[in-house]
Amino acid sequence: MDLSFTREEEAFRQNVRCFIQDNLPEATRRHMESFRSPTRDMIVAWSRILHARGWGAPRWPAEYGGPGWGPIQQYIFIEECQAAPAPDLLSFGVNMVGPVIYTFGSAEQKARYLPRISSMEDWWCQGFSEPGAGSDLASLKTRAVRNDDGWVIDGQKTWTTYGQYANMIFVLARTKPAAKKQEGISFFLIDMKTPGITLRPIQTIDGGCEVNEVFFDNVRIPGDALVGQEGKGWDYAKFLLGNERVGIARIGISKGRMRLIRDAASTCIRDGRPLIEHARFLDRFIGLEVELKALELTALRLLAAEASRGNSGTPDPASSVLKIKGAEIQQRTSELMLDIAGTAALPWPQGDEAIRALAPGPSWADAAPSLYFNLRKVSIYGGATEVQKNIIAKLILGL
Amino acid sequence: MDLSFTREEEAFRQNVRCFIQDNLPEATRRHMESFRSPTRDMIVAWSRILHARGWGAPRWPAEYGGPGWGPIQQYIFIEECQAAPAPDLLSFGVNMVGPVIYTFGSAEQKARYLPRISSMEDWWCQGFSEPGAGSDLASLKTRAVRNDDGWVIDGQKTWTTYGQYANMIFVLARTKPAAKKQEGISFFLIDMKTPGITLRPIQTIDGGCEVNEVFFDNVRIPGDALVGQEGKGWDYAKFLLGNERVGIARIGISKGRMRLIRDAASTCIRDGRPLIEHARFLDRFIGLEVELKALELTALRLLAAEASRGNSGTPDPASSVLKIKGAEIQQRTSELMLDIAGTAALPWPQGDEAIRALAPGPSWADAAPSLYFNLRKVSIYGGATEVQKNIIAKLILGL
Amino acid sequence: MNFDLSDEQRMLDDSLARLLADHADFETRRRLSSRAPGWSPELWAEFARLGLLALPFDEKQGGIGGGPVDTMLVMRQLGRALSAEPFLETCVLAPVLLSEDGGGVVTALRGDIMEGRAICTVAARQESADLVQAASTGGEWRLTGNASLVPWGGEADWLILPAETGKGLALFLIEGERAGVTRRGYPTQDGRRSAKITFKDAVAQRLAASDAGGLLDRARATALAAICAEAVGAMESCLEQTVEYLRTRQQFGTVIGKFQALQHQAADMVIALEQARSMAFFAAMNCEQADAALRERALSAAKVQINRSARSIGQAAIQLHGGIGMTMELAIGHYFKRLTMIELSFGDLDHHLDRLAAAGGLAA
Amino acid sequence: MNFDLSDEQRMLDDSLARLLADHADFETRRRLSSRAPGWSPELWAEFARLGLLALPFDEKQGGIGGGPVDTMLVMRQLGRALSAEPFLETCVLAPVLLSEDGGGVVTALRGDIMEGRAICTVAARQESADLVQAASTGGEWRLTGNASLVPWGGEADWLILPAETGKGLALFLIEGERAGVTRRGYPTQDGRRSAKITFKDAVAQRLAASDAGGLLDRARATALAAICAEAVGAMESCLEQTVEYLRTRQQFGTVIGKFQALQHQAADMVIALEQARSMAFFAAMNCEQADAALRERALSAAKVQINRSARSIGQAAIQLHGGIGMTMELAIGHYFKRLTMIELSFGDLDHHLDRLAAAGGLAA
Repeated sequence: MDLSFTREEEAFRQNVRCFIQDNLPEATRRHMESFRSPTRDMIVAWSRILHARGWGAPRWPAEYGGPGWGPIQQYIFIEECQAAPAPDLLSFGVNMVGPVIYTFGSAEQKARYLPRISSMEDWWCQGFSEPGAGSDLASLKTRAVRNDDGWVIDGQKTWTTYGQYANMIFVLARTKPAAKKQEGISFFLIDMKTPGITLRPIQTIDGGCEVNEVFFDNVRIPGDALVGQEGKGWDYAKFLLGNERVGIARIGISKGRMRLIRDAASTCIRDGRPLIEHARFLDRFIGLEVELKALELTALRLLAAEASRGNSGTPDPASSVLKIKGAEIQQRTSELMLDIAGTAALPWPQGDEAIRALAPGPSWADAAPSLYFNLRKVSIYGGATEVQKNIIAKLILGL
Repeated sequence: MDLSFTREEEAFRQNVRCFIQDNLPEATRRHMESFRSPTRDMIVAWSRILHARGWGAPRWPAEYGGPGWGPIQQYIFIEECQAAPAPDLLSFGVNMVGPVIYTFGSAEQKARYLPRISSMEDWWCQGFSEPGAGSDLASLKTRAVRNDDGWVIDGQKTWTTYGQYANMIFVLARTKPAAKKQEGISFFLIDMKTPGITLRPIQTIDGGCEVNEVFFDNVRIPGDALVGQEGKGWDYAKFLLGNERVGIARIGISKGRMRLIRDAASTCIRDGRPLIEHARFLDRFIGLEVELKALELTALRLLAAEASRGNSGTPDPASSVLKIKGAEIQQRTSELMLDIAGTAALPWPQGDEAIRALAPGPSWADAAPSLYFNLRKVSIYGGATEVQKNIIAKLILGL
Repeated sequence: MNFDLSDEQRMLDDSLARLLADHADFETRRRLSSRAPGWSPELWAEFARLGLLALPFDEKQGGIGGGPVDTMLVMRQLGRALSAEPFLETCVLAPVLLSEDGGGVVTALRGDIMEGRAICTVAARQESADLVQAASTGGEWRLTGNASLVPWGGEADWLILPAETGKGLALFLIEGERAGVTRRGYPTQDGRRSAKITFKDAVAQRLAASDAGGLLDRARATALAAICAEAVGAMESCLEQTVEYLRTRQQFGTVIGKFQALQHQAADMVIALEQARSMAFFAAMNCEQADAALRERALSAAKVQINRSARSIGQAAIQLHGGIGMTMELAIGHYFKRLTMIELSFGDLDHHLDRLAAAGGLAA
Repeated sequence: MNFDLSDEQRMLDDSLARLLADHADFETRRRLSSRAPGWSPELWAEFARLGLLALPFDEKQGGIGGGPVDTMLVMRQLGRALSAEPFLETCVLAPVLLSEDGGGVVTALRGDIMEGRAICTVAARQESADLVQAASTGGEWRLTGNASLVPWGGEADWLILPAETGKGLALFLIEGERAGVTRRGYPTQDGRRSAKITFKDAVAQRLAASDAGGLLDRARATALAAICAEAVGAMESCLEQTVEYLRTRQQFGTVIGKFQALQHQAADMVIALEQARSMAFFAAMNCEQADAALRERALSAAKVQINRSARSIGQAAIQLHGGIGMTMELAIGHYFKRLTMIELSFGDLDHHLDRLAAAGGLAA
């Protein structure tokens, strides 16, 4: 047992940090530091910079164009990117559909899609949830009916993040209507420009339009849009979601945000003293620092266990702990920010700099409530906290 | 709507307060102020003092020997007693079996038992829970079989508080074994000296032996030990438990304890300043004060509603709110005390004054962990917090 | 002590509830909030017809002479309906600040308010950066300075604000469209509007007030109690919407309200609501308390509880709704946002905990 | 970074687990705790045979030279078994305090400890009221003063304590039965024993230590990491006992582990345990850190997490057991009590939050 990073790991971290420092566009960094979501262009530009360096798909094996890193290196890389703070790579491509394609896809699918994912030529989005199938994903109703040369898709998906930017979507659809819930579901790769696909943006309570409804009306897709075997889609989806659970804790982002919060609370003066020196605030800040440090080590323990036993393909149910706690910590960071902003959080400029200038408080004050509202989602998506607790009770405790 | 106490209510409070001040034995008050449970003798002596004043059964109607107070007066009286702090009247008599007897009992039972309850000649204890019937009380197994001139009881009860002091016990027993769960249960009044009744004390984690197991082995009791109708015991028990739920919040006790905590924290010096001036402690103290004030008003609202619509006999499900929050606040007061005591809480003198003198810290330091351990029970007994939440979900929210 | 409503109060409560049900459904509300003024002048006219706008004014001044309990009833209903009408400013804050002035302008304004012809807002923030200077020249008072975050500051007909005269604080009344007044309105996070107002030698009328600071504190106390009641109304509605959702939403082959873990979260919402409701009563009981120290302590305690309950109920409501609760299409998110902004209004949690700590606690 | 055990560590862990399963069942433990010494000399002898008692001593001094990870493994197992054997004092604190002394008495004592012949405790409380005075006369050091709350102070063969020499703090070693030493032992809340010790001109040996205060801090740091591991072991056992109870206890016609609200409480215990486990690793990683400021910050962070997890897990374990969890007859309550006393040991939550606050936070 060696509980510190090795010299090699530290050198790797330094290497990554330097690269980010030298290559992350300054405007992107500043934008991210004011607690705002990256724009489409920022994500694309940064992904291509990483891709040019060979880091466009940090978790992928070398044979598919990844750097061939182990879990600890992957973790360090992501942590450094998030702490910078740089935009995340588009998860739907590199972390979700990518591993599904290289694990279960055909040779032709691998050759066609994987390079375009790591180079960010394709923007992928997700077609899993439906209005009646959220936590209970297996009750999805979208149908795929076989015809002569392929499939016809009908149905409705929702919560499709960044659907408005995407040219590709991966979709779960029912190919055997009579089968039991989890059975008869298949996994498809679909071009968003196929006739019959329409998008409706959903405005969320933070004011953003990140998510969309996607409607499939008699959408004809070719036969090779199917991944792996017909009827095995549920297994692939579980594999995909399990893969994402360590990353979904967003530990690096929370670490970066804590640093920004410390800075903000050091310059925010309340009753003649910086807020960071107020006992109540400092206690809350420290409490969160401790939880976050603990969570980071929990993640590392999980990764190390994975590294020493090899990735089994099925997610460790302990990753549910990361998902729950990671969500809680993200939400609590946004509550701290809301408290720093105080009444300056009231205005809602919606991007209008002139209005922002009218409001008292720091320039990011309006981003605080937006983030607070937006982050309510993290205990809902990717398996709600309640669903994760069910998993822990069932798979870890055997209840 | 008049949200303050009337002049009459304030005068009543003053009257009660003066009586307690003049009559509560000083040694009892001091004992209670060091966070210890009252002894048997303290309870009996104080009950008789109140009884001599006509206040031995404060919630009873005048016709049964009560003072005939309305709910607000009852509340004020109990609050003043608990804040003194005086020992509580023995709930099993005056608040539990007493109302069952005067509501459902025969004329003869009323005449025989009620005077002896309010005068504390009889010490009553409760025979409800069984090893296999805790939260699920309706699954109790103790049997009562009719014989020529009465009943024969066999079975086992547990968690019988103060059973060692009691000469009377009220018991739920199954009189129709074949009936559905809640049916076929009857309510009995039994003399503890009846042959076949044995007691085994249970030591609890605070070191005390407040509770007991009670074994019934072929216990022959007379026919008039049955209260009301055979098979209606479950209804009487619900009536009894519902009656107790407002009192079970122990608001007066928590108020008195908060006063003692303030005193203790004002004399306890940490890092050169009284603990009460430390921001973290003060925040926690204030947070609890606010919750307690809110709970007090919640209780008063409930009582006022009861006063204006008349007691329906069935408990307001909102009393579950009082039970849950009252338990939480009691537990949190004991956590505050534990924190004041610090390491001085380590010794366990078990009443040995010589050992107590060896330990650092205030004389009540060892009572702090005992109280903390002991009060874990308040979210378990009288319908555990989980059961109360079920009640709220079902009866208030209709879920 | 009794918590029963009088017949008049019950009637007021019922009429207002009906009125809001008819005129302030969620879709109407959403449409209104998308552009200035952000509220419904038609509904405001109905308020006037109902006598609501005369409620808080003294009978001597032609009002109905309602007390804190009446205000509590009204604000709770407004909270339930997510009403954005500027009742708090025009009919809770302003009446107190105008109460000691019997002059012609003020008497006329009172009449206009009661009849629904005038909206009056108040710049009552306590931040020193916002203190406006008042100078008296030739018998006229002129204001110079900035007031930020003035609710409905861009839309109100009248504005009351404290200003520094050089001889202490005084209260001033000024029309919104007065020369020297520049108003820049903008939307707020809860779908309402606020404004930054700049005064440059703007002629204003000084209000009669024996103790302007004290009067301002009393007005803030009354408003604080009122906003606590609004919060309770909003929380009630959150709970009702959530329970309705739990009763109807199907997942895993059953309505999700059958899942015990969700039932218990809903039960926690009930508890938080009951505690908040009690403290809204406590605020109403104490907001006209003459002893300022007792009053402020009680109101801070109330706001602490309201804020804690609002946060936990708002968060739980969204969580129990799941993704759909995150959308602007459903009312629940708007309630959550309003509750969050109420948390920040009239002193946030830190402010009130600090005040209680400085006083040594609630019972000190 | 890797979390794998070496073969030796795995063997140690397994052997100790087996030993404790054989010798330290709950009934034995309860019987032992009812009277002095409060632990099992037989089990202690087994510890010696297993090499456990030599583990933390330097190889140069005849020990095995185990590090913080080894200590963590041992303490976790002791925590799981609710072991009351004085390992923390004799084999974690004492070895550090004795480490710089190569004299005959100390060398002999080390040997005695390693072979299970001597129990050595340490009076390491930081409270100033407990500071003993040391005076040197005729080449002899004599101690006068009180030490309170000395774990196993009434039973240990040897005692190490800091004392004030007039020229700064020094460390002293003294036999328990020495003239001038009065020891009054008593039980503690967690079924162990502690003592108040009075020194009156008691002859003691000064321990070689280049920096007694620094050495004491290092010893405390090592012990703090060790007690974090003990807490993790106790929490693991709490969770296991609770899950077992949930799986077997029947109420309402089913095992109560089928109730989702209870499942979710158990899941919360898992989360709290994983967080605590991580911070016990963190403590072990940092307890020998040379930079004292970094070390103390890391250890305080660890203890904060351990305390919070211990409290929530302990309380949940009792709640989920219901009434039966309140009784001395079941093990669970004893674990809860032990966890509560661990919370208070080596600095309570306030102490460590204060220390972190003074340092400006964990990452400052």
